[in-house]
Amino acid sequence: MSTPDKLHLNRDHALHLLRGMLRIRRFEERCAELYTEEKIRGFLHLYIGEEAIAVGAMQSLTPEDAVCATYREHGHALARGLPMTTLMAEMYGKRAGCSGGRGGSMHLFDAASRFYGGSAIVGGLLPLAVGIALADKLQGRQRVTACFFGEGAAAEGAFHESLNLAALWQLPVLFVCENNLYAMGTALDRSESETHIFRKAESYRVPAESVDGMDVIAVEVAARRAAADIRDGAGPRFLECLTYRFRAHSMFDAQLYRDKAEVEAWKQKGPILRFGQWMQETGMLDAAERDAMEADIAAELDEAVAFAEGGAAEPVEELTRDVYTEPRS
Amino acid sequence: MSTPDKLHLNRDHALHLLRGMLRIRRFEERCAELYTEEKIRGFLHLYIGEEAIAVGAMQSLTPEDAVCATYREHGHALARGLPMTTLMAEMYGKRAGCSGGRGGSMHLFDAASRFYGGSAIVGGLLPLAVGIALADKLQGRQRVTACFFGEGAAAEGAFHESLNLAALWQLPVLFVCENNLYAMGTALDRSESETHIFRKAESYRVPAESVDGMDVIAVEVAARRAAADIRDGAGPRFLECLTYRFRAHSMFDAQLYRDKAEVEAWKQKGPILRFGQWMQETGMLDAAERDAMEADIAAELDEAVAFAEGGAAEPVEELTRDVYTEPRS
Amino acid sequence: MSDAGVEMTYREALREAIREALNRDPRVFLMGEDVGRYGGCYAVTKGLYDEFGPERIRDTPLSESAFTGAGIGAALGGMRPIVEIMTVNFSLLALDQIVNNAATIRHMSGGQFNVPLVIRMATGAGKQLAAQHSHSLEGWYAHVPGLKVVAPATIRDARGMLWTALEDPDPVVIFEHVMLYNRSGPLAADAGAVPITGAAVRREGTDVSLITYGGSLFKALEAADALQQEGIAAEVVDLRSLRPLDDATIMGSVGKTHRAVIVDEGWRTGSLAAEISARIMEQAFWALDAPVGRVCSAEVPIPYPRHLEDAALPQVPDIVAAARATLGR
Amino acid sequence: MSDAGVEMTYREALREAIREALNRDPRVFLMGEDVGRYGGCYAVTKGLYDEFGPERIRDTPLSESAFTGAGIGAALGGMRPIVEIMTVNFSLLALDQIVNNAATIRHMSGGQFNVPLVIRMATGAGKQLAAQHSHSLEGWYAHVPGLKVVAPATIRDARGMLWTALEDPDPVVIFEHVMLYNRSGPLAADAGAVPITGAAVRREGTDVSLITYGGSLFKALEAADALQQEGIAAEVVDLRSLRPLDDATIMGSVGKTHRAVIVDEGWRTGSLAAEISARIMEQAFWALDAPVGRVCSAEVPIPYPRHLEDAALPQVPDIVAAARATLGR
Ligand SMILES: Cc1ncc(C[n+]2csc(CCOP(=O)(O)OP(=O)(O)O)c2C)c(N)n1
Ligand SMILES: Cc1ncc(C[n+]2csc(CCOP(=O)(O)OP(=O)(O)O)c2C)c(N)n1
Ligand SMILES: [Mg+2]
Ligand SMILES: [Mg+2]
Repeated sequence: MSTPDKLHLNRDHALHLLRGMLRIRRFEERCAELYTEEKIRGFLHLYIGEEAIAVGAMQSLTPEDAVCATYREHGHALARGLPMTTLMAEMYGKRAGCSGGRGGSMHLFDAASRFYGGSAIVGGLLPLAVGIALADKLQGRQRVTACFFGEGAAAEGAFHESLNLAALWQLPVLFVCENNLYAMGTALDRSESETHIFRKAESYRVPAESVDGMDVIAVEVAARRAAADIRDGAGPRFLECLTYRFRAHSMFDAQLYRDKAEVEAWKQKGPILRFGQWMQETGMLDAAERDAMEADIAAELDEAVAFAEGGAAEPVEELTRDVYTEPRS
Repeated sequence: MSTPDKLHLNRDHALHLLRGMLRIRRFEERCAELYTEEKIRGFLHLYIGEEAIAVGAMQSLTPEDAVCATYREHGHALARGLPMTTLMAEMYGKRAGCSGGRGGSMHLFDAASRFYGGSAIVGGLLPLAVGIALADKLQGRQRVTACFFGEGAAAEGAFHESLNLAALWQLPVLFVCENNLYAMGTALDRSESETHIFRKAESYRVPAESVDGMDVIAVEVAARRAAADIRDGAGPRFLECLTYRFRAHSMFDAQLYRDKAEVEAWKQKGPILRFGQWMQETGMLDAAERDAMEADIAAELDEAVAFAEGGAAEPVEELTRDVYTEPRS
Repeated sequence: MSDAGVEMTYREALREAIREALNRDPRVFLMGEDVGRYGGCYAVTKGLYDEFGPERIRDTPLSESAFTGAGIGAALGGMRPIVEIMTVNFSLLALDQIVNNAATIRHMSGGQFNVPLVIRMATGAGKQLAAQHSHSLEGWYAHVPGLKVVAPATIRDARGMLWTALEDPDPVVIFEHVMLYNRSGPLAADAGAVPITGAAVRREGTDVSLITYGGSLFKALEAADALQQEGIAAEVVDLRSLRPLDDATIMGSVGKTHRAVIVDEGWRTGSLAAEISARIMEQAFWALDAPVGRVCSAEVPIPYPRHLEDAALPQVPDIVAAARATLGR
Repeated sequence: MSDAGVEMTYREALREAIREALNRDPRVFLMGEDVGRYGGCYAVTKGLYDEFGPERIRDTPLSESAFTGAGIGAALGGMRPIVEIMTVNFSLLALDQIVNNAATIRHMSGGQFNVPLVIRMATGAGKQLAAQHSHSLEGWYAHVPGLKVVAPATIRDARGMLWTALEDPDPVVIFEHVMLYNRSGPLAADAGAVPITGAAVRREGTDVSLITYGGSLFKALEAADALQQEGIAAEVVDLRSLRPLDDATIMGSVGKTHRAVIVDEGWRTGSLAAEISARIMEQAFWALDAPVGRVCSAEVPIPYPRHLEDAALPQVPDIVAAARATLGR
């Protein structure tokens, strides 16, 4: 773990980070259960194991910044500050969901926090992030657009075109590649001739670094540095965060493409496990406090589920609402 | 000029190269005239100034190899050995044209020489080249697929995806980037954050080099080396050939994006000018021989034009022929 | 529809067809995202990787444009590739290759080259996958000269059309509706190849023709059952081939029933259903006793919640109502 | 059509519209390949770069997917971008962004975000540009809920629709037929904004409705002249808006004439003409005295030679013949 910085870490912030990661973990676990109960449907991609990235990176952003993510974006939404209630309602497809129930798990949106969600086309939001950043730059706003995507997306043409545009026009984009070593069942070395994704970014002259994505502090430090540079007008920055997903790609997946030992080894490096242990070792957190945190989160989750359960469905008559902009009824 | 190799250059080969470049130059000049006469229509992209690349690179290929090119591909077709007659007939849209008159200047094809022509979608043939090479590899054939494209194509997603695939699967592709500094009116530094295209290739772990594209020998040497490696099963190779087009992008173009002095300076480095002078200096070619070569080519061109003029048009009744494979009438 | 024989799912029928092709012709190979180790996103290719190995069941990086283009190239190079694109929504990333290359090369080359490529992809809604995974764009492919387009709906067709498609010298696109994969039925032991150009009458009737294809076939058959109860004898036509359309079968049916309803999961405006209606207008107008009806998807990006997704898609009661309407009931 | 005023070309009218928009709203900017220094591939934007500078007349690298996506992002970020794609054939490279993002974000986000983006592109044949530059795919765009699609045919519409499109909160795609750019006509000094949702009757008539749009409008008007000579009074409807379609105007005309011919440069199968025919079937069947006819392009990738290109496209005699046929002559 990145000790030098951690020494300066105050306890409140450490608690904030741990809580941030735990909220995601528990949210995801509950989603998995709810999927089994058929309350949630469609595709459901869990962020379990990768929590340090969203939580760490989000620390570098202000409320005015923008966030683009993928279909594996519950964690980003939570870390960005979307309430658990409307998130869960979205999982249920309810009207009170953060996307009015229209999007579901893969399409979370929130105008208030400039959260552009939720794209299920791999690589599809990179061009958008470039454009959002262009709008900020043209309007003279000192904002950052953070764009999260998996290492699988790095093979798509959209990655290439977007990195070049962002670099050429020196746009304020923070690219965050969540390299969890697999794109569905395809291991990184079966999809990329160059497996160091940050080197790809360098080939566009985008300053890039590789970070331990299991270490929330390391991610935060790198993201803060990158965001500061971006805000200074230094153009885009790129972080490759090395991580691992502990569960299946989506809900159904026999995981024939990797062996159990590998998964177990990574679990031992889990971001919550390590950070929690470190906090306990350094005396920042005792067992009772940890239990209280868990209880808090459990209560928040229960409330979110109740909110979602109790939410109204969109009336069928409104099926074609919001295809075009119209006066809302 | 790349003297070490040139010392070993025998006169016949030098004459062959010069003639190859001259044939292209004269062909292109005649096409420009014929365009003004409205014998040729549509878009017409001339290769004048860039002849050393097609001629040099083609020396590394055997008849079994394959060639993919762009809309600026008359030179490649000639260097590949397509007869001037059927090429010119294609410019005229005549039935005897190398593409049956259907394609015109931008779509030259020839099955006999595995010339896959002629694509007018920038970057569009790179994936095809990868596939052709894959077919050769799967069938255990020691063949090379050479793929020519402009530096403008390097910004397209297809470039990125194709380079990665070729590298990942170690396919026998020779990528030849004709970097003439402009994509229509867009200067390289306005389109790429990294202006050394060969460095992009390296980011896929494709061995790459930058070559003086105005020096036919330098191109030939580099291409031979690359092709030999490819044939040895070493995977793809990449050449960036630095060059310049002396004329407008297509036939109409006010060229506001570059100044005359720049064009003039490059003309002084012209591949035919330099190589011709060098041959004269070294005593390989005297003025009379050069005149004879020109006369030969002029005769060949006259014959080609006569062939095209005299060719029959496709009957209108055959409009929808060759949309699907059917027994030919 | 009532073949006696072994019971299998649509998915298994497809797999058998692929297995047979691989065994039959060494030039056949399959490539696409996660077709290998993962077993295919819809598990169609499960087990084939172990059986045939990574060369013939070839996992690709996320690069729809390049691997589809590589399929075209491999076809040009003498192979018989089957390219799998996960869903039609993602195929938009490959559409340039399919429309501008696969569909044109034969024509542009004056018949010198043909592209014996098969592209398979999933289509359609019903799994709550929302607005980027649920569309039915096969009508677009049916618009393109140079392509053949099929949509097997039955186990028999799923089993029998692939081989015919692979034997075809031109590119064939096969659409598999996601709701069909789990359907099962008997397949005769001697069920052989199935032609890819003709429609089939799946149920005979005299009062109204229900014309449909793919996932909607079983809804149309159900509707026909319901109509039977009301004394209305509906004929059900399964188009099977979307390009070319089998006008003879369509007009034969309409000539008999004098009424028609087209059921198509595409969005209504600009749907394939429109084409069929227009053809009936042109070829059977004087035989019509009522205007031809269309039952299509509502004009909305498919929403996530079950009830809205259901409402967006053609359903049995809609078909029944449309059929009744043609009879003035 | 007969406004008195200053004479200008369609190209100039577009340029004036862009200039006005740039002057009127600081959020407006234009981006695309070679729109700046080069002046636009069809010279529409000539001079604007000098007037407005590189920020607002923004040259892009060859990356249709990324710069179109960036346009979407910039629209989300508060700008009013105009994205120029050189031709509809190349737009296939950006189609994923347009269909999966621009058209869905409003809906997927439950109405929180809208995309006030204008995309302009050239379409159509007639310049002997062959199979990769000549197609008319605007019907595809008209299929997509979430998009609005217009095809200005007159100088007045070219001048007046852009502003309306820019004021629209949703994405609007504008198709400019390549054969219109050089057409000229008078434009009233006070000609203002033009709505983008309604069709216009360009010529009144009682015997047959010729329904068309874009480049085919003038062919239809010529055909109407020719029909007049034979005593047939054709009404000419210019759709102007391809999505939404103006059913009231279409049915109004057909209700009066009882006969219709649709002229559409798209390939016949799956053309927009099919949709219009189907709608007339549904909404005006009982008013028809004859089946609705279609005059479309032949189902062939557009061939290069003039005579074959002409034969592939709808021509005046074809329209006249189809109109006559509806009258049984
Ligand atoms: C364009 C596109 N192609 C394919 C898919 C199917 N798909 C969904 S997720 C995924 C893997 C993506 O891997 P990666 O980018 O590494 O992200 P991760 O899931 O590992 O977070 C694939 C292939 C898709 N959604 N979009
Ligand atoms: C996908 C695509 N976008 C745009 C164009 C229009 N276009 C034709 S040539 C060209 C410039 C290409 O430049 P480069 O690749 O450097 O080749 P060069 O013409 O310099 O040989 C452009 C933009 C096209 N044909 N295809
Ligand atoms: Mg991954
Ligand atoms: Mg160039």
